[in-house]
Amino acid sequence: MTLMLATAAAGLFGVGTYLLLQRKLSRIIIGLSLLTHGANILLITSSRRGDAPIIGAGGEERFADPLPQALALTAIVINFGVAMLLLALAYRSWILTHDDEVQDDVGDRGIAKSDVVHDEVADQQQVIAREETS
Amino acid sequence: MRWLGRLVLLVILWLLAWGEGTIGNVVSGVLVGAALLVAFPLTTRVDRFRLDLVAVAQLVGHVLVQLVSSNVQMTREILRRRPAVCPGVLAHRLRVPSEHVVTLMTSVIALSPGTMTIDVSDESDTIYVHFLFLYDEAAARRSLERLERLAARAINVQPEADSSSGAPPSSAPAPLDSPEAT
Amino acid sequence: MSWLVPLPIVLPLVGAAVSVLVGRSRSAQRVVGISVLATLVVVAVALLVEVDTNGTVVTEAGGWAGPMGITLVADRFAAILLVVAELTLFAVLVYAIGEPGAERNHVGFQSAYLVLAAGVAASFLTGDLFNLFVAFEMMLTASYVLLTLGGRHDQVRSGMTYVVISLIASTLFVTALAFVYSTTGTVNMADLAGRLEELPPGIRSALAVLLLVVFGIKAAIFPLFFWLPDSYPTAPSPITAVFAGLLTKVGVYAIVRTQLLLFPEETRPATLLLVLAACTMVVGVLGAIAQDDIRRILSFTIVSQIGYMIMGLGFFTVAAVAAVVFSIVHHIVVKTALFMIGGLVDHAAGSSRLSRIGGMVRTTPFLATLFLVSALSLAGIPPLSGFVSKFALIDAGFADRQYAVVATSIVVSLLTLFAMTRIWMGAFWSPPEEATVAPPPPNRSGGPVLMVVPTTVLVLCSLGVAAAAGPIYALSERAAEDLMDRHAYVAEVLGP
Amino acid sequence: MTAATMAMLTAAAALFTYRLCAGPSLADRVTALNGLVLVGMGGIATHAAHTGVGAYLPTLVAISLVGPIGNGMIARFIEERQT
Amino acid sequence: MTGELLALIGAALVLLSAVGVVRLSDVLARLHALAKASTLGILLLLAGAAINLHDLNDITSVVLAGVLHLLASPPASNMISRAAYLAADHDDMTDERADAEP
Amino acid sequence: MILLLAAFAVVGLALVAFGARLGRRAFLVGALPMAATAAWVATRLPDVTDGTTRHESVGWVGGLGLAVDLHLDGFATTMTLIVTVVGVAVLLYASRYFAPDARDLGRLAGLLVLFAGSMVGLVLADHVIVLYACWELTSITSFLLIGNRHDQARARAAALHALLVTGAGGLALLGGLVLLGQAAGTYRLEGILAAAPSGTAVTVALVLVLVGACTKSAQYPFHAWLPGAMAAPTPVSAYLHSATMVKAGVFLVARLAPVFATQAPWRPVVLAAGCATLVFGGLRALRQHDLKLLLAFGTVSQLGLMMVLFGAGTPATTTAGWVLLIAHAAFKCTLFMVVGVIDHQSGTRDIRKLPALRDGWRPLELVALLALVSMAGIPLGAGFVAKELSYEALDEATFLGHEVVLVAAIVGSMLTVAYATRFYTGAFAGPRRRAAGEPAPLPGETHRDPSPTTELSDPTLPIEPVDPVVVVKPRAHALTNTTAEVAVVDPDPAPPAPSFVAPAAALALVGVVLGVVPGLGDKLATVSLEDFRGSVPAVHLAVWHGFGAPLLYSALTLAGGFAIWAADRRVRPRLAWASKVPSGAEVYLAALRALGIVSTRVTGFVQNGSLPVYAGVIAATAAALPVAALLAGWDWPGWPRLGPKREAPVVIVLLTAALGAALVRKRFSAAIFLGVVGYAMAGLFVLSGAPDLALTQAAVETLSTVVFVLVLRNLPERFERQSTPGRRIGRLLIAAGVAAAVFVLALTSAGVRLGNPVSEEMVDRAVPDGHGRNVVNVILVDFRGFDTAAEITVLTVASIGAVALARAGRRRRDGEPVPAANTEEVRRLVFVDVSVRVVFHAVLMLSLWLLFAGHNQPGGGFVGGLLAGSAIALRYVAGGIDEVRGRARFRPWTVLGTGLLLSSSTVAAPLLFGGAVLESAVASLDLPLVGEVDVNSALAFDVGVYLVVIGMVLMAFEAFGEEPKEVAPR
Ligand code: NA
Ligand code: NA
Repeated sequence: MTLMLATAAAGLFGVGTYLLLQRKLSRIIIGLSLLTHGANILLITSSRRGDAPIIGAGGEERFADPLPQALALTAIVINFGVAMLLLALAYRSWILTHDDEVQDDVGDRGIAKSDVVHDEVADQQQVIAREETS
Repeated sequence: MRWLGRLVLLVILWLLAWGEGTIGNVVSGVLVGAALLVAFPLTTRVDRFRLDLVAVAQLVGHVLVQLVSSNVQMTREILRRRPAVCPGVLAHRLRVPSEHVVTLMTSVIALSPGTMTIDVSDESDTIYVHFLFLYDEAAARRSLERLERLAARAINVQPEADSSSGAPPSSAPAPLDSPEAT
Repeated sequence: MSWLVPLPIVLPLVGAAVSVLVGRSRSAQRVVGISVLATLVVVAVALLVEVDTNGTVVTEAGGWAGPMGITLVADRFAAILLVVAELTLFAVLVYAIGEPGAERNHVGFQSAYLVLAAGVAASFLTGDLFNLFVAFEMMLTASYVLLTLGGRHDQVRSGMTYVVISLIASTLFVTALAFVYSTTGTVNMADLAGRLEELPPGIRSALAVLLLVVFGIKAAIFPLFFWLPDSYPTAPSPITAVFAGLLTKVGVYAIVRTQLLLFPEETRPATLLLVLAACTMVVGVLGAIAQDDIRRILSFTIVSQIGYMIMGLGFFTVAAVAAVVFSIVHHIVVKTALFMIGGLVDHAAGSSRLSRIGGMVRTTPFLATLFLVSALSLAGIPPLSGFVSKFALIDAGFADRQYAVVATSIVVSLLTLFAMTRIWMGAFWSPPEEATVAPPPPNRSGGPVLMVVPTTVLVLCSLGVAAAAGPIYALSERAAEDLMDRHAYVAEVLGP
Repeated sequence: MTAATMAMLTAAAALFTYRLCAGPSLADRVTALNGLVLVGMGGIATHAAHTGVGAYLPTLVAISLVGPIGNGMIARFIEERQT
Repeated sequence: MTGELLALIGAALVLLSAVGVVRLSDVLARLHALAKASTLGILLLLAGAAINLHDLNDITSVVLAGVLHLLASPPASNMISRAAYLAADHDDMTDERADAEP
Repeated sequence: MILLLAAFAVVGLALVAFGARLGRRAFLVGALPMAATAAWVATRLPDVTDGTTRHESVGWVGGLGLAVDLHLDGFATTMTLIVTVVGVAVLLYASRYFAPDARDLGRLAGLLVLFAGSMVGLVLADHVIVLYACWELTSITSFLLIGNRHDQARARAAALHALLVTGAGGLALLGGLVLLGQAAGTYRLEGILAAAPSGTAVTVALVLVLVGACTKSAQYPFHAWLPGAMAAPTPVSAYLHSATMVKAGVFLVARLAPVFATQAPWRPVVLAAGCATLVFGGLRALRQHDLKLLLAFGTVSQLGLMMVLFGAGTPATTTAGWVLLIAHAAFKCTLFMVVGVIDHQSGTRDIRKLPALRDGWRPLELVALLALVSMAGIPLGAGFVAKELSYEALDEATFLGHEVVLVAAIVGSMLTVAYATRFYTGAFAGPRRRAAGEPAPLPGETHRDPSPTTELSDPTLPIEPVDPVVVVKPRAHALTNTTAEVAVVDPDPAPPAPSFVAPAAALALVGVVLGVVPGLGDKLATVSLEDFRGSVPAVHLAVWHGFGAPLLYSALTLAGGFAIWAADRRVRPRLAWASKVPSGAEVYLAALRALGIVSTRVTGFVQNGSLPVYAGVIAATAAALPVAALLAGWDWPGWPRLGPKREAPVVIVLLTAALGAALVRKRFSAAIFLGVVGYAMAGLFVLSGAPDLALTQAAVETLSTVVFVLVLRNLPERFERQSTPGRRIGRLLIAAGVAAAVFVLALTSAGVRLGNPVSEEMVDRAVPDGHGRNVVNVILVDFRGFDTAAEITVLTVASIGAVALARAGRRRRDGEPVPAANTEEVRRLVFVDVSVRVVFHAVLMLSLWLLFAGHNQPGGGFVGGLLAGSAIALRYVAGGIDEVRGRARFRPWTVLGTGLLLSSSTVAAPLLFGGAVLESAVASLDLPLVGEVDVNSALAFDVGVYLVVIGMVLMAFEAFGEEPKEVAPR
């Protein structure tokens, strides 16, 4: 890890997070991609960097650690697949709404003003009120 | 036997990629290339051309000269205190319309700084070339004609009897048919 | 018997491939799916028996010994969860096939479902932290697909929330892995158990908390759970059922596994866990009370129940961890069953909103019974399995003198009971709303046979968990002892 | 001399980056992207020649192919937007 | 030495092209400028590298890259120039720095 | 005992499930297990009275100390007999009470049996958790029984009220019992009482247990649920809510009092609650017009007295309580049945509307009178014995405040006499007089019922139809559902059949017998007293206790009681304050309302449905918590070096482009910036010694850009500005926090590397064991091939999902993609077309080279597949989706499936040959001309990867490749 790469990773995370907190799915996708890039930088800098770990090309003692590379590669591939799925969501959203905006959940709307125990309270209020008049 | 030529090219590519001319590589190249050609056969219409090696060499020479001269010109322009360009578009109608000639021409045009293809007519008989320095329109036209000749010879193209591109264009596309200067 | 260990991962993968290839035939796909999962139920049971009698089974993928290669480790904890998971997956698959209109299921449904099964199994069995990430991704990607198959508007909307939040978790996971590798140079969990111990306390705690956050998102603990109630209810009911039952518990599994195995005692974030657990329980159950839709109520109770498990982990005693293991088993079965019942209600009444339905205790008395049993179990009413789970947690908590959080959990269980009675009264007792009188259900059992039978089987399983609570708790206790003994795990995997 | 080569490539990268940010049109940004890819190719080739390590040359081969593909794709859709 | 010189010239051309891309006033002119880098510049850089390399495999790779570049890049640049020309008086050309978020 | 409990469960469940077809006979079937239990207990009586306690135990959860421990001692015997004998009587009564064609009788009978089983289990429990379990089961069955008429909102609400109050108490009880058990080291009741633990935890535990007991036994201030529970059918009320279930709390207090009465919180709590309940219950009973409610409040009052007697815990008060327990069960159940009969025959139970009853009703009147005598504590009723004993015990007691308790008991008993008289005159004497020409309504009426003549035909209703004055909730079904069944009060009701009266008469006789020859109970009373207390002097129950203070108090009670009744007209209005004393009901309702408000507010606040908020909270948490943990024990490793200069330009380009992607307002521009970031990443990988990563990154980036652009071309060109400055600042703060956290964690973790990475072994073994020189590729396809197998599965599923989503609603029945109907010809550019044809095979050739060469140099299946995917992209560029579909001979699904099958089979196959999963095999072939060739099974795996990636790219074009004009919006 070098200061420069730590900065790069932090910067990618920062910008990625900024984009992630927006409402347009395309921006969110870009944000996630940036986050992934940041994470990959962290991965490849998590161990020794050096020459390409290909045996026979010489300099085995200066090899870069191959394992984080393999891990990062796997992560890249997985993110590629998932990004495609996210894009499909954006595409579908466009077909349905002509936008890729992430809408708020309708089920959560108005919960704060709803009266959930109305029935229970009202009915029992009635019973007690009857008792009073008896 | 078109596919044989293609196979040879593919095997050469294979050997270039492996970087070793071993028998194993040749054999595997032939196998892989053949498999590819079987899996994705060539289509009949467009892949009909023959390379004329001498003409190819002439074309390459022309391209190299063009490359150097246009690079020099471009460099001069870029480094001038106030870059002064004289852009314009020329429509060039091919003598012998052919998709391959068009492709080759546009590629060469693309490779030389100062020229670029803006469009090709649907019938593949007219190309529209954007010149950055269109000081001399006649010279520009001449160079395009020369390029067409060299290209046509290099791939030894025959006018295609069955192709729609053989017919002369009914009308030139409207917006791009004349040189324009800014 | 070590060849049994990879089967729950590999078989569904082969099945998924075959399923993709035979995509033209729904019935062929179903045969593949059913036979793979049926086999896996047997395999999982065999594995559990093997593990419980002869101890942890370790196998090395590719024959490469850990810590270099990926090891698959079936200990009691993993094997128990595997059995429950495969059983649930199997039951839900039957339910999904029995759902009317299942023949219109997308060609990708069965493949994605099998991949989900593989991902869940791999999450339980892997002994490698990076492989756990990959397993999670398998499971999650499949879940994204299953959640959005059909592409309805609400599915897309909730799919966005679900996928984006999950991807944040995945990215955090990779980040955590980078830090872990950076500090220790290994990703094998057994190896990590030894190496993390030597780290300076600051970075070690940071890693522990980071992993807690990563899995906490999946497990849906406060304040990381908000995505769950927005996304689960929109999926088709079988999908919701399997998500509700399994996926969060995979997160809990990962929390339990990583916190107990990877980190030494002095690193364990006990107080943090207890605070989060209390908040999770309370906010979750309040959310459940505030809802009108059965699936949303049930979704919030998932969150609330996760709080119980996290609380148990926060005690960090053998008894508490045993209680957590038992709770997970109980909760997977009951929650899946409840969501399946919710689907049946939806199917029979034409809606899952309490304000629109009613009177089902008469129209579908069998369904009412199934619901009542499951709901009371969830609320921890004795002698159902939920009670054993609740009692075990309370017992362990009081023994650990954690009175405040245990008291909270007791109050929450009352509120859970209230939330369940709201469903009972709204859907089953109250007269149906005239405006939305649904067509009478096809039969008294409340739905298509292939939907009702697996639901009933799961409810019976939950009763079985209660009846066999003794042996199951004893097993959980043995599993908890394994879990608390980090060095035994390390010795099993890496050799003494 | 390799250092000078690399320095010039770096300077070119800086200028292309400027154009990338400045735009103003999409075509300008694509041009800049193209330029950056070319700088990268040159950098890889020079680096390989300097160190004698050929490990990155397959990357070079791949970029020489896929770079233009990406550009072409973007160009196609810039154009599609106009019609 | 030859190789390094060729590479240096190539790099210089790439730099010049970059200067052009920055300095020239309209998009088509900038595209012309880029062609410098994408042809002679990169070819010289590759040639320089090929001369300096010793392993046959590596040399063939560099050659391969050059050939592929010559094959693939012209159609792509043609498409870009076509798009740029067609877009020239479209609002894609408007400066969007003006409305970028601060 | 366990067998009997099982019988209850089996019969109960069977009746619930199948009892419907039995009709009223279901109740008779239900009486069987009760009768059997009663008979069995009766046979055990000699043993019990000899002091033998029978124990039974079945293990349940050994690890938690849970077992079904039962014992049959004196008190358990007493309670079991009460529960079963009363139960048989109630079920016999019920079999006549309900109409033969009434609905749900099987369910009702089954629930009653289940309740009885729970209650028997409760009283037999020798394990506090078993006791708790049965306790909760009685709450649940009570809930279901109160809500029997669930069409009515009031019944539901009353059921819920009862459930929540008793459930809350139950949970308090559970907490208390666990604390108690842990303090005692056992959950066995006997063990706990033997250990007699003490301490703070036990004090808390006792308070909790008492709270539980008070809720169940309807003690002030938790009593309000009990009158509401009268919504249950009268037999249910008679059984659960007077004779048995409500005694559970008293029973528990009785069980624990011998040991814990002397501990600090016990007596103050119990006696205060009991006295308050005793007096207020009586006052409220006096004001009721509904006979059933009158009895209900009477029950509350009597439960208060029992609570006092048992809670005081002295042998004498306990004995008094024991007698009262039995007497109350007998007389209160009898009276409920009487009310039920009246209600059933006449259609009302309102004192003001009851018609005069003819002579045929005399037997019922006699039965009621016998029970009332007992209730009022008139000599020769069992209640008299109990009252005498109570007065005597309280008078002689020595605990603090016993005088106050005695006064409360006397006052409460006066009220009992008064409301007993009110019952008699209201039900029998009053109507007769009224019929004789005194129709004037009772004074002090505040009743505003506009339709006094109507009454619901359903005899189970405690109160009149909905009063419009108090209707709070105008929900449709609450009103409409019941109007069909309105009936008029029968002015001359037919007398009940003898069989209908018989069960009540039998119970009344029990009271008479106990009242006349109380000595019959001596032995059982003695052994009951000895439970947990050790031996006590034998108890002698008698009617005549000689002259003394108790007799005086009794006389005072009767005189005062009749006086109160006589002064009814003047006293009653003045007692109105009693019903205005805040009771638990208001608290319950307020709590429920508060719960509703809190739940909706909290949920509305945290669960606001907005993804950016969720993501922001998660990001902030993920940044803050680990850093906080880090700082708690921070060990700053020092600043690392800046890094090699050559990295600087790449990093600068990277960050600039990232910023550009964030700031730019056009989607396409953002995609281009993102592409630059990706290529810069590839550059970083080159500089980090990661050629495979660089190669992959470059290829992935290109294809990502292609797919991104394919989707973006549909979307609006620009992002509209929509966020407020506040939100933007919030985003910036979170983003900065995340960046800072990553920075700090990255530097800290980089500074503390321990030991050598495991990858050293990988480098060493790549060639000899992995048969490849490219270590990264060997890791991917061999050492960690398991990851890769999973990874391509992810790709497969993701592409399936993408196609499913993008083409949703455009599928044929079999789900195969269909070409869109209005496919528009893509304009072909000849130079692109020809170039692509020339290059296509070359690209595929190269992709295969990367695939095959990958094991020894950068490359591999994934990159190869991506390159082949680029060839597909080329075709797309040339001719659109039709070009891709037309020339690819293989369906995307097939390619995908084949690839996945190949890979997963390579993973699985070694298992068939006894190897480890994924174990690779290498075969050396000696081919002519070519020489020796190593064939590695890992290659097959890599080919699978290659195919999956190609399939995925094909799927991507399948998903997004159609021209936008083809896609119909909405
Ligand atoms: Na050019
Ligand atoms: Na309802």
